[in-house]
Amino acid sequence: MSRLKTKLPGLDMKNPVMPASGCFAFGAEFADLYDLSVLGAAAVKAATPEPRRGNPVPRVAETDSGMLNAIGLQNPGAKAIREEHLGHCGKAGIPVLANIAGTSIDDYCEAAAVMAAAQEVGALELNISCPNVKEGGIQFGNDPQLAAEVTRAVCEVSAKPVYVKLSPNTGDIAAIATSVEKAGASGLSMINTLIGMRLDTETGRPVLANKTGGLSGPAVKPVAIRMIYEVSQRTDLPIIGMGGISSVEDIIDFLSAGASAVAVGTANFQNPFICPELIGELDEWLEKRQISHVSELTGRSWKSCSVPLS
Amino acid sequence: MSRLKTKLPGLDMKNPVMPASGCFAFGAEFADLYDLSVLGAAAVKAATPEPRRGNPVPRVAETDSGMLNAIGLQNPGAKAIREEHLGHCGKAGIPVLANIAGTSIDDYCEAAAVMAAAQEVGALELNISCPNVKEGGIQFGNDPQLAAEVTRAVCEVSAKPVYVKLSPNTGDIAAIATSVEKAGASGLSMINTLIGMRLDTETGRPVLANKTGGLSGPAVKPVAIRMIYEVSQRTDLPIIGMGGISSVEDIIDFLSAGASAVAVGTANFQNPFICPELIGELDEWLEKRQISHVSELTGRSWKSCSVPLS
Amino acid sequence: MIKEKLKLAKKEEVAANVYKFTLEGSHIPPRCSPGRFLHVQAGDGRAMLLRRPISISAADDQTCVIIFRASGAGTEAIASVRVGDTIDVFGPLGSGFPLLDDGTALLVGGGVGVPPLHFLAEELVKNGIRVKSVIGFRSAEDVFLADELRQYGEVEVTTEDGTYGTKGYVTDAALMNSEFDTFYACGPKAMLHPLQENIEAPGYVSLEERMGCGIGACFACVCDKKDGGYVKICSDGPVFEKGVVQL
Amino acid sequence: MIKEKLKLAKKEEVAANVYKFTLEGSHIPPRCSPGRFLHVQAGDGRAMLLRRPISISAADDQTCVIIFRASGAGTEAIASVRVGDTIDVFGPLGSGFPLLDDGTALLVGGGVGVPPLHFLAEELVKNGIRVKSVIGFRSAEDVFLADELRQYGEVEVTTEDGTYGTKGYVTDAALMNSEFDTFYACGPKAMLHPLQENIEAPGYVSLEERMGCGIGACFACVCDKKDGGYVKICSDGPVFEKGVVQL
Ligand SMILES: Cc1cc2nc3c(=O)[nH]c(=O)nc-3n(C[C@H](O)[C@H](O)[C@H](O)COP(=O)(O)OP(=O)(O)OC[C@H]3O[C@@H](n4cnc5c(N)ncnc54)[C@H](O)[C@@H]3O)c2cc1C
Ligand SMILES: Cc1cc2nc3c(=O)[nH]c(=O)nc-3n(C[C@H](O)[C@H](O)[C@H](O)COP(=O)(O)OP(=O)(O)OC[C@H]3O[C@@H](n4cnc5c(N)ncnc54)[C@H](O)[C@@H]3O)c2cc1C
Ligand SMILES: Cc1cc2nc3c(=O)[nH]c(=O)nc-3n(C[C@H](O)[C@H](O)[C@H](O)COP(=O)(O)O)c2cc1C
Ligand SMILES: Cc1cc2nc3c(=O)[nH]c(=O)nc-3n(C[C@H](O)[C@H](O)[C@H](O)COP(=O)(O)O)c2cc1C
Ligand code: FES
Ligand code: FES
Repeated sequence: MSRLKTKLPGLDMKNPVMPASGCFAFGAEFADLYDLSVLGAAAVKAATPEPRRGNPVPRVAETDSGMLNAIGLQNPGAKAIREEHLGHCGKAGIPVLANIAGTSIDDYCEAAAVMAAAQEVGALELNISCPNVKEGGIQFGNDPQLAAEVTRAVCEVSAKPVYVKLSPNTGDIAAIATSVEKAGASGLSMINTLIGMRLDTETGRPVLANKTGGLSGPAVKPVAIRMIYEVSQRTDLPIIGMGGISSVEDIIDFLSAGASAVAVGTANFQNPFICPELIGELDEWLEKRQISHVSELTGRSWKSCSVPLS
Repeated sequence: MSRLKTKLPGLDMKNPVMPASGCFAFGAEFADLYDLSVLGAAAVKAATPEPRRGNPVPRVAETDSGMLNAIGLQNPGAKAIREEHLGHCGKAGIPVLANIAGTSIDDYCEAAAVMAAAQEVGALELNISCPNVKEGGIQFGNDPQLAAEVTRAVCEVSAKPVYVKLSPNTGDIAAIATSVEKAGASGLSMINTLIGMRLDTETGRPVLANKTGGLSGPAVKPVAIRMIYEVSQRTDLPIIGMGGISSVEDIIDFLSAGASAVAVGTANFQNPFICPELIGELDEWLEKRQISHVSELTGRSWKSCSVPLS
Repeated sequence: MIKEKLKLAKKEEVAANVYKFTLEGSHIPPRCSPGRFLHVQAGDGRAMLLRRPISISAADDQTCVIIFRASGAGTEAIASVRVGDTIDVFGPLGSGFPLLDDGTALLVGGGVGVPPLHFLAEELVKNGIRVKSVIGFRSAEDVFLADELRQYGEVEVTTEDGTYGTKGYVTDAALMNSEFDTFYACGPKAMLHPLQENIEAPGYVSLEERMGCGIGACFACVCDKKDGGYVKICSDGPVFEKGVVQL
Repeated sequence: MIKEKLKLAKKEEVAANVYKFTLEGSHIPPRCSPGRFLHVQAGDGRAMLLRRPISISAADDQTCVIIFRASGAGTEAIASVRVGDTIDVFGPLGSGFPLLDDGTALLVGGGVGVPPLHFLAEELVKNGIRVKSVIGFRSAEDVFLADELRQYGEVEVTTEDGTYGTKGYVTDAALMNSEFDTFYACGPKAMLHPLQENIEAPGYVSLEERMGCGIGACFACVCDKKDGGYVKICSDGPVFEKGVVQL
């Protein structure tokens, strides 16, 4: 499977496939199902400086080919995560992409400093795009200035490379991307969830206690693909692509759009074995087409000199 | 069916259901299938001042619970539309909501003046959100200032009320909405399509000749619902809601979110008889629950004093 | 835990819109026990992404029974599966009811909370426990599992409209009982709350919540504990000892 | 035009991944004629919204035949429908082939462009026309309808790899013929182009394009005309007289 080896800033990966933040907790539950060491990396649940209780339930709702979540960044706090929760990934020898959230720049920096100091952590993933908390988070994702500020501040306190996780809830995602690139980001993760809502038809009231939630799953894939297509042509940063991946064809599409690695979120709920399955299928897909390395696919949707594949 | 009667600026409707712009052309094709006079109104295809040829094919692609289109505003030009194409709706006696597009403020005004002068036209629908043409259109939809300018200019040349069709491809749709409200809009249509892309997995190339297209269908419904929920609480304008409607429950949800009428787009392709079917089902839905008028549903997702329904 | 396609061997409509599915497979999930559940895929999984949690109502090495109400798009799709076709299930998930090994038990269930009690009654009786069940439904046409439960002991049925058994709510009927050592209850929070607050004997409650993963990884299904902290219903539960969770 | 659920009465795999469906209904779309198509719903229509255009390959008052290759998610879902179940179709749509009423005809089809030619041959022969068909496939396992077409006249089959009939492209074989009054062709643009440009006799070409509505309302399927202007393939076509459209 050497054709799958993928090296990105801070992430030395056997393959370009990882579970997405918030859909894998810290790996303990999945370690009961399969050997985590097959994964390229693991994007773990968002860490905030202090423990957070999250939102009231219901926290999830189904939509056509998608789902809404409003977990609200429940987590035991950065310190507890570092000390008690990274063992499963550590033991498996896979690099952790540590998702960082907060409601102010200080918050982000505090959580970032704690997580960056963990040995298991290969890189940070700055979540400036969580739609599910009252304040903080998402407004950073819709303002190039603010996004750059928080990125710069976090890069200063982090010895590890910083990926910025972009929000699709913006009119000009490339502007945010180029702005955080200048501010020192080493990579991008995209996309986080689209803000959405589901109502109970009989009562007319929102299903989620938080009212709005983040839309994920195959429904958002076309949005993710076009954003990666656009951003990958406007920055030099490597992109971890996500948004509705549930098949090997989806992975190929994200790479073709411009991603260098991918994350699988919602699909883990439908099929908890999906990450190892997709890694196997990705290798077969490449082998069948005699593609010597997965990185050849990156950006072929727009690269004019792309390798003819068939 | 008097419980369905809906009166909005310029649109005196038997019921709050109309086909959405671009999915119904000017009605001729549907007039072969059913009696157009059952419709509340008809949002017809976008008119530009000059005829437009549109984009190369392929112009549509399927996505999970959605579709992408990049028609590119093909139309015979405002004058030809007014003179040759409004007869079917006119004969049926249903008010036309005339969709207006352009690449500059002058363009919009020119098309608006022509269409507003048509007797069949009840109101204009200012499309500042078409993602499928190279220049013009969508940038107006992502900038409160520009959106207000074009609205103001069009209102000046139009004797008929102006609805502004908002783009979901923006980080703050309420800002656009309040801005066009101040500029003189009489109503809002929302949402237009989300920008998306589909790749051919084997070749890695975009399926659509235009590369990107507009995402519509049930996949986008949660995005539409939350935007209408938000905007309806921030403006006093009536809202025509759309985005993925394909069942009577969907209609109820859009009304509950804050819409006063709804438009059905993509679903016409799957079931060309859907508009009359939904109108019948809507009446039954209300009757079964003894709701005396459909307008009681508008905004009940957020109205604190909403009528208890069950 | 396994993810497997099980064959629908038998399908019965046991009450209005309530289906009993007997599933078969070479890999019937091991460790099925009363109170645990299967996470069931609805339809082809393309339009409906989330699995539906359904309790195990009976199980042996070759078969496994679920009973569910077709009440929404997903359960309706599951109900439309034809005999001979397969259903994609993941499980068994969660922790089950701890089983008494002597004494008497009161089982309380409302609507679709009744299915796990059937499995529970069977296992308790195997352990030599005397079992009484109090189960509640809306109306006569909704009643199911009453006869099956009678195999294991006394059964009292309540219906809200009085068309079958005692008229009234299952909680009221349940609270009239006092001669038991342990109670076991399954149903909506509104039903569990008065039981947890008013029954003096020890007991267990089984909760429902909307779920994502079903295995404790997504934090969709948390519930506050009375003493602070929280539990995840899918993996720490769905069964909790009386007094642990806030209802 | 109707939108109707037709019953799948008979299902045959006539070549590798190519299915022949005989559909039955009390409302078989009237006015089925060669070259017209049905707009077929794939799956339950929740994840896949767009209908698939499939040509009518034969029809009478009670039945209607379609032949299609399962080549993508939608056609695979249609191929998985079981005998006795129903398929939601809308049609017949489009305009068909104008039928000669004397003389001789050359029919040219490639792959899934062959099905409408079967219906066409039947109708032409009824009109007293002498028919020759030239049909092309990739390989022997892909060949279908060759025997059926032989009922109506001479048939020449080409395969790209030479495993059946003449080795080569269907266009080359077709262009070797000159003894006919009218040609009728159906297939991808790349096949139609050389025919339209090189055949001197009058003729008709049937085009494919990705469709939305199928009735002329969405402008998904436009094609430029040679003399300026455009046509909509779904409603103005799919059949056009030679020389009208740019290929
Ligand atoms: C541990 C557990 C065991 C259960 N056992 C049974 C059983 O044995 N028999 C039975 O009939 N029902 C049981 N339920 C309830 C069952 O899961 C829901 O009725 C079902 O999920 C509703 O799905 P739907 O497609 O009909 O509804 P929809 O409204 O279409 O569902 C939309 C989403 O909401 C979720 N949802 C809706 N209602 C509930 C609910 N009450 N609980 C959890 N999720 C819900 C669905 O799973 C889905 O994700 C159980 C629930 C839990 C948590
Ligand atoms: C007028 C007409 C008649 C046809 N008759 C036949 C026939 O008799 N037998 C047969 O096998 N095929 C026929 N086709 C082609 C058939 O429509 C496509 O093979 C089919 O739509 C592919 O769907 P899919 O789900 O397999 O592919 P997917 O790739 O999953 O389809 C995705 C989308 O692209 C569209 N699409 C993909 N390929 C084509 C294509 N070649 N033409 C039009 N749309 C396409 C699909 O309809 C769908 O909307 C005809 C096409 C047209 C336009
Ligand atoms: C239940 C759930 C929880 C999530 N939590 C987080 C989170 O804590 N931090 C974050 O950056 N993204 C979070 N996400 C977003 C995902 O990481 C991912 O960006 C998004 O879901 C799109 O991918 P998908 O369609 O494969 O799920 C969460 C998503 C889901 C469904
Ligand atoms: C094929 C197609 C063409 C469209 N053309 C227009 C248009 O000309 N003007 C416009 O304002 N919206 C246009 N739209 C957007 C629809 O009017 C509608 O806002 C959108 O599709 C969401 O609704 P739906 O999900 O019900 O389709 C078009 C949509 C489709 C699918
Ligand atoms: S459902 Fe995911 S934690 Fe319980
Ligand atoms: S498919 Fe809609 S116009 Fe032809």
